[in-house]
Amino acid sequence: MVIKMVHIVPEIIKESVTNHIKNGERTDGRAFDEYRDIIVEPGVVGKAEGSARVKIGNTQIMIGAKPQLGTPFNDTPTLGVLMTNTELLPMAAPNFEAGPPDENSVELSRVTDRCIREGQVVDLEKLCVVQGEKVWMVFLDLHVLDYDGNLIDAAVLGSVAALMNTKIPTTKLEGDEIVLDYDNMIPLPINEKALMCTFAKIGGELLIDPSLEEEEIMGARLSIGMAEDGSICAMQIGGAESMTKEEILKAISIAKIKTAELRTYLP
Amino acid sequence: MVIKMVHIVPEIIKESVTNHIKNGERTDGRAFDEYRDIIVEPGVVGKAEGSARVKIGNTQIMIGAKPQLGTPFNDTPTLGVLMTNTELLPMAAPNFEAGPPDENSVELSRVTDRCIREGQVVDLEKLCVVQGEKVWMVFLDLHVLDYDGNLIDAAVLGSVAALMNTKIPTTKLEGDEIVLDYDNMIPLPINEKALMCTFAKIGGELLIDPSLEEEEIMGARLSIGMAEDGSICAMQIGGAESMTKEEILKAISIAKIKTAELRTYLP
Amino acid sequence: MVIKMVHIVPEIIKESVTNHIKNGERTDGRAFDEYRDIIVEPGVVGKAEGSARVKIGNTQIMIGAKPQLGTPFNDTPTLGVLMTNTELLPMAAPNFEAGPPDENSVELSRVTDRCIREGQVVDLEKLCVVQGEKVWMVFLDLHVLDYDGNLIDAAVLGSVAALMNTKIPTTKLEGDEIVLDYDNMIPLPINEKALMCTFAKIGGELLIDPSLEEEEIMGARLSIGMAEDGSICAMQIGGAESMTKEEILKAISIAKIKTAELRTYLP
Amino acid sequence: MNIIITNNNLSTGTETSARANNRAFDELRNLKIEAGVLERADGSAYLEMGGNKVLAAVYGPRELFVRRLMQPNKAVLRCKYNMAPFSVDDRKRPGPDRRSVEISKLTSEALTPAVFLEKFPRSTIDVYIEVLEAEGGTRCAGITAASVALADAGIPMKDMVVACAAGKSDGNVVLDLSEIEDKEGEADLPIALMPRTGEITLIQMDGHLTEDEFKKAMDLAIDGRMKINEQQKTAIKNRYGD
Amino acid sequence: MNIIITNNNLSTGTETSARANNRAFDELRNLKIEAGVLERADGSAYLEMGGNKVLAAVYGPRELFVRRLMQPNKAVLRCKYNMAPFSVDDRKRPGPDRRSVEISKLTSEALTPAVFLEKFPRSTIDVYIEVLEAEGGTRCAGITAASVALADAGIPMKDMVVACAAGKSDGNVVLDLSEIEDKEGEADLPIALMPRTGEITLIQMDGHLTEDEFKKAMDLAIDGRMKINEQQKTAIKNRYGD
Amino acid sequence: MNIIITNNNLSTGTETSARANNRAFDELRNLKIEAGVLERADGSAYLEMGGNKVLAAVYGPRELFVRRLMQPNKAVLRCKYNMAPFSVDDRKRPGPDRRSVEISKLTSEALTPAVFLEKFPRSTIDVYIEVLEAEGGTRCAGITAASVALADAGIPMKDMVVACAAGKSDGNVVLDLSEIEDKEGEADLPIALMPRTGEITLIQMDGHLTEDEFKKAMDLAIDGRMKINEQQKTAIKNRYGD
Repeated sequence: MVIKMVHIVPEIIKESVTNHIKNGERTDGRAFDEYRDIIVEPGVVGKAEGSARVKIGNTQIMIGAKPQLGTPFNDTPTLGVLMTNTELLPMAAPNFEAGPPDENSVELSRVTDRCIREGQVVDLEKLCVVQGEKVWMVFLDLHVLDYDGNLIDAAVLGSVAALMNTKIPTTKLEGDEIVLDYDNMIPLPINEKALMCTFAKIGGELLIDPSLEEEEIMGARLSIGMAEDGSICAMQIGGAESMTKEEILKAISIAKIKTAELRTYLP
Repeated sequence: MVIKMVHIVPEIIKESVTNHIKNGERTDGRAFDEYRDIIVEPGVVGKAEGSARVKIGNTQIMIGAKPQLGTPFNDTPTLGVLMTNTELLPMAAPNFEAGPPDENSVELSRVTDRCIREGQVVDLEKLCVVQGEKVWMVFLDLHVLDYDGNLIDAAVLGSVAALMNTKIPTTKLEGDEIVLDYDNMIPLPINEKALMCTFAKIGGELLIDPSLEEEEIMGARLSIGMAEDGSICAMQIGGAESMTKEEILKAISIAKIKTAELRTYLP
Repeated sequence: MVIKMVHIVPEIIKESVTNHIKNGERTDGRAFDEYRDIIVEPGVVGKAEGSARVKIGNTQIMIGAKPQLGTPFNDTPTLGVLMTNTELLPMAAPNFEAGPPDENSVELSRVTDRCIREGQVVDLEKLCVVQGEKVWMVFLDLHVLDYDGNLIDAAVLGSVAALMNTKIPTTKLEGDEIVLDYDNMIPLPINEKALMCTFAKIGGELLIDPSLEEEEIMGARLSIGMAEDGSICAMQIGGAESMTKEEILKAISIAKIKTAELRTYLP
Repeated sequence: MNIIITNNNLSTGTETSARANNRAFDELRNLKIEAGVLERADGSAYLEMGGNKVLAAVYGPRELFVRRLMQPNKAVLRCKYNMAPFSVDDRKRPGPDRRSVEISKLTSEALTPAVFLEKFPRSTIDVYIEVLEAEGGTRCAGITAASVALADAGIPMKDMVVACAAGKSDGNVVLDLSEIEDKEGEADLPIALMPRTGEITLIQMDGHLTEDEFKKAMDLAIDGRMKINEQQKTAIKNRYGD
Repeated sequence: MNIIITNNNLSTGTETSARANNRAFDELRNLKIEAGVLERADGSAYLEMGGNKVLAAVYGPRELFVRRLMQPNKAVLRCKYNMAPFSVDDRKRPGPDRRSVEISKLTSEALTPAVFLEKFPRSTIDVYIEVLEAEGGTRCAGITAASVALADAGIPMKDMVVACAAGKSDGNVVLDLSEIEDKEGEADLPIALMPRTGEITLIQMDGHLTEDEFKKAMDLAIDGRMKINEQQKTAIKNRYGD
Repeated sequence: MNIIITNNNLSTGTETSARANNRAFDELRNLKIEAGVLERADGSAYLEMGGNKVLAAVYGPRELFVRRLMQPNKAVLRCKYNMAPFSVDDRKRPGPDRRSVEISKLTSEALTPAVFLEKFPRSTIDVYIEVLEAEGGTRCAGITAASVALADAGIPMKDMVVACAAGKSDGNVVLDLSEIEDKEGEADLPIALMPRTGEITLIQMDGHLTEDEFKKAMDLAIDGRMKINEQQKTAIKNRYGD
């Protein structure tokens, strides 16, 4: 995916949206700490061992999980592997173009991957089959279908839903042979439901779940990944402006409430 | 290969050529069902185990076949493998550019490959050495040197000639060893001589073997692959216009005669 | 690396520099057979098993050598392997761009590689661990940091320095096992210190060690690789003009003296 | 280390002798089309046909930035057909392969005759097809869906384009081959046509058919077109009302 | 054929319980910065921090040839972060990977708030960071060095940008994690900020921190900024005199 | 599973002590050149030298679309040297590799001094060389053929360019090394020159030669140039008559 042309927002629109926000109003009428409508549909793709479709407002991502046996990394011989890939499809926005992942899709993949890995969503130790030789690798493919802002929260929410929905065959070691019993599929071992909550800073205010219109004028973006106990497992700032320490601490306290709320959409 | 610039044919030339054809005349004086001069020269490259140079009019392709031992595909463990690759060389036309295969060369490779594979030109079962482990893979490389229209018919004709010309070493299994006897080379096992005949639709008429001039103004292109018994093994439509059922059936009956004619150029 | 824009030197500057040279003067005051200041610093990167930083005038290259066990080439089963790669970094010049190696960096890699390989700088036979199966491969990475002309001489000089500085573990064969003893590191076996001396032809004169200013106006470039006994191991002409036989023979006799001089900068 | 797979649910070759679900030889699989399923795209459609799930989106007519593709007297219609990595049993590596490059070219040629491109000189109409789940016949499913997405985008067309494969499976000439029928069958013949006139905009074949079998297969596809076209029209009607 | 490695010099995990060289929890590793080390670049800086060796170079403001990136009212600040193949224990394949693509983006965003880009509409400022040797914290080292290179190039800035990681290692919240502390530690929190105002231009985290630990780590990084900034200023002073 | 190859026809190293076919040390292999062998190209030539089969084609002078390569006061001469996958014993993967990139650059530099490029400012002359079969010395064969193709295209030239390798094989300095002499020999010295003046436009060397041996090899190549040039002229004469 290559972004074809920087979308330049006219100054007059930028000012008008910013002024609304300074007056406490978002153009779509939401409160600053209010998500758009959320839909999570697990199990939508029959050929994927795990899948989910997630919508936050008009943003829509399809996520598929495909486990396969592979070799563990040298420095983690007893752990399964999670591989995250994102396609910002050219159908998702008029300025997305087909091509290899650009910096935006790479960042989305890596932020999602970190939140899920550091949040220990999947118990990777249980995915080890033969130490140093064979482990389950789970390929998580994020297919972005419709882009209307806040891809990060949708990506993480949908990924966790897809992983919760994923099944692998019962795997046994018999002598020198690995027996994969596809007649007895078991769910992936899920430890934790770490999720992310994203803030946009516009006109000095912090809003959660920015729409595309808001993203295009936001100064900075802050995404916070949280485990169920409210501890922090990932964080990522983005955008051309800075944030203060106080803003970050405020965002953390809001994220605690909102990730818990997001978690209710999981099955 | 990347086509550098769409060649736009002036409307006036387009009209003039079309009018000629409506009057039953081609600019080079051929009948509608007449091929240009055809030359097939097998064995032109000493280092290739099989090769042929084919000319249809000024269109010229050099084809090399190189067999090597490899692993069969998972779903066909007892079959040898045919791999077809096309290079539309920048020397072949002023608007071809060096680069990875574009959609035109990919289509040419795939159409050629399908005609030869589905027409069962090579007896792939005889290319199996050890089931599921080692089979002969034949790399067929199409090197397009001069482009004056109708690459498909030339590609298939030359490929069949090159395969008929290909030799592999006698291959024996002795215990746990594969013995390749290069002192006793044998021809590839050839089953069938499936060939293709291509039609251009211009001004409502069907012409075979379109020249470049005709290709540039044709509305639709239809290629029909036929086995020696007149059965159909491949078909491919191309171009920006449509064809009727009647035109397709008429083309099939002409192709039956013309592929038999083409077959006489094979050694 | 892709060169973004051909740097066009104004005719007036070209003429002025050329006239100076015709009068026996270089713009930086050097004699025609005089190198700029040379600095060779071996061992500058702790994580590389061998390294060197080389400066010739303002041209600056960092070279790292990393040995690893690998498979020998089919046609040289008893020889270790040397792999040379060059990055013309975008920081090195305003018209260098990030990207895969272009023809200039490929040529630099290949000339350096040939001089070192044909000059038999490293005793590749001693890098064989198990014939046909395991040999030491040395990856030589040339990181061009600052480009002010004459990359070839700097690249070869720095590469030889880095190789002389390279250590590999003592390698023993015990039964079916290869034991790598990192507690006893030994230097790479060095046979020879082959170096290169490069000439620019400007206004009919031959100058050694051309600066960037001189390279931009030179007609032809000649690089001569020489072993310690004055025999020739590599040669490469470049540029848009020709040279005479007499010029080449004269350059060889100068190169004999100057490569000996360069050799004194090696540790 | 060997890997042993036990799986009693795998379908075996013998089961294909009758069509799955007792389908008649000229019967289509279940077909469902919905128009206007995406927000950003100018037009879009979602299609299920048997186990296939396909999404099509259209952008344009819009400015064409690639000058070398520009046509002075009409728009170009470009198509990208892509399979999601999770749409097939063994994960597909992302990005185009030779198969998808060829299908993209053919799809664009299959749709082109139906669109009034000459109304939009120097511009482009971009069609994107995403296969979300594949079960035999995705190129036809993509063309059928793309045609609805073009209509949803308000692109002026002579007719919609309908696509369906006929073929030969287990000795019989049948319509709309499923994945297993395609894989184990003797011939596959995808056809795209404009239902009103019956003009054919795509035909491909691989396998082995006599001239008579070919005619029969072609007729099956031609006769099946109206049912598919009904669903296309319904999808547009449901989106915009009558 | 097995390969056995004997190496008594390898550090073991148990050695991390105390910080190497008895560093205090809020103590930076040795830091050395030199400005103006390259001839061709408009500005440059070389930085050593612990075992890290990083080179930064700046070209610009200059004409931007990629029209689709152009901003009508300001310059764009582009960054390429790259690791030399010989900078790490196992040779890194040349060219960008996903990690370096992400770090390049973040570095450009970390530097952008400090630069008066609006002074140079339609142009570009290009920052190149080369990691010559890596020992934990190279993204922060690169940002700190790049800031000096921008100053050396005479680019007008509100403030320099200083970067440093805090984190949790062996149960303790500490400043400026070394490679081994990062690898075996519980959390890594790289932060970039403008020292004068304390505004944060980059924050990333991975690992596991309670809210309190997070606050403590963030404060460590904020408090450590001045020491780094002193070195930056010294580098510029040494280059140009007072 | 081991693979055993039996092949009594393989040449062995000891056979090189005498040159194949009793060639004298200063004797060229069989050489055959034909001009005007392609229809579309502006100029073309086919050359056989020993077992080498090489095709060269020229397009231009024509418009140069890559603005960054454009020269305001002359044409650029670009060259692409390529080996067909079937031209060598082990199939070569299609597309450029480092060897062909270097040879392309050198070939373009070897031809450039002979062409009156200043007659065609801002344009390009494109030379394409295809090695159809390789048997030692393809870069020289390509240059010799390309020169005929340039003449066939009517490009104004000072002189043709002739190329041939000398070298050292089995202890002797010899002209025009065959594949086996090159592979098992001690040195290879490809030279391109303009026959009229003897000016050298390409020289490369690898191997090991004393200064005296180098001189001898260079003289062999220089002396051999006229025979090759005769063939070039004959090819053009045969094409266009006297």
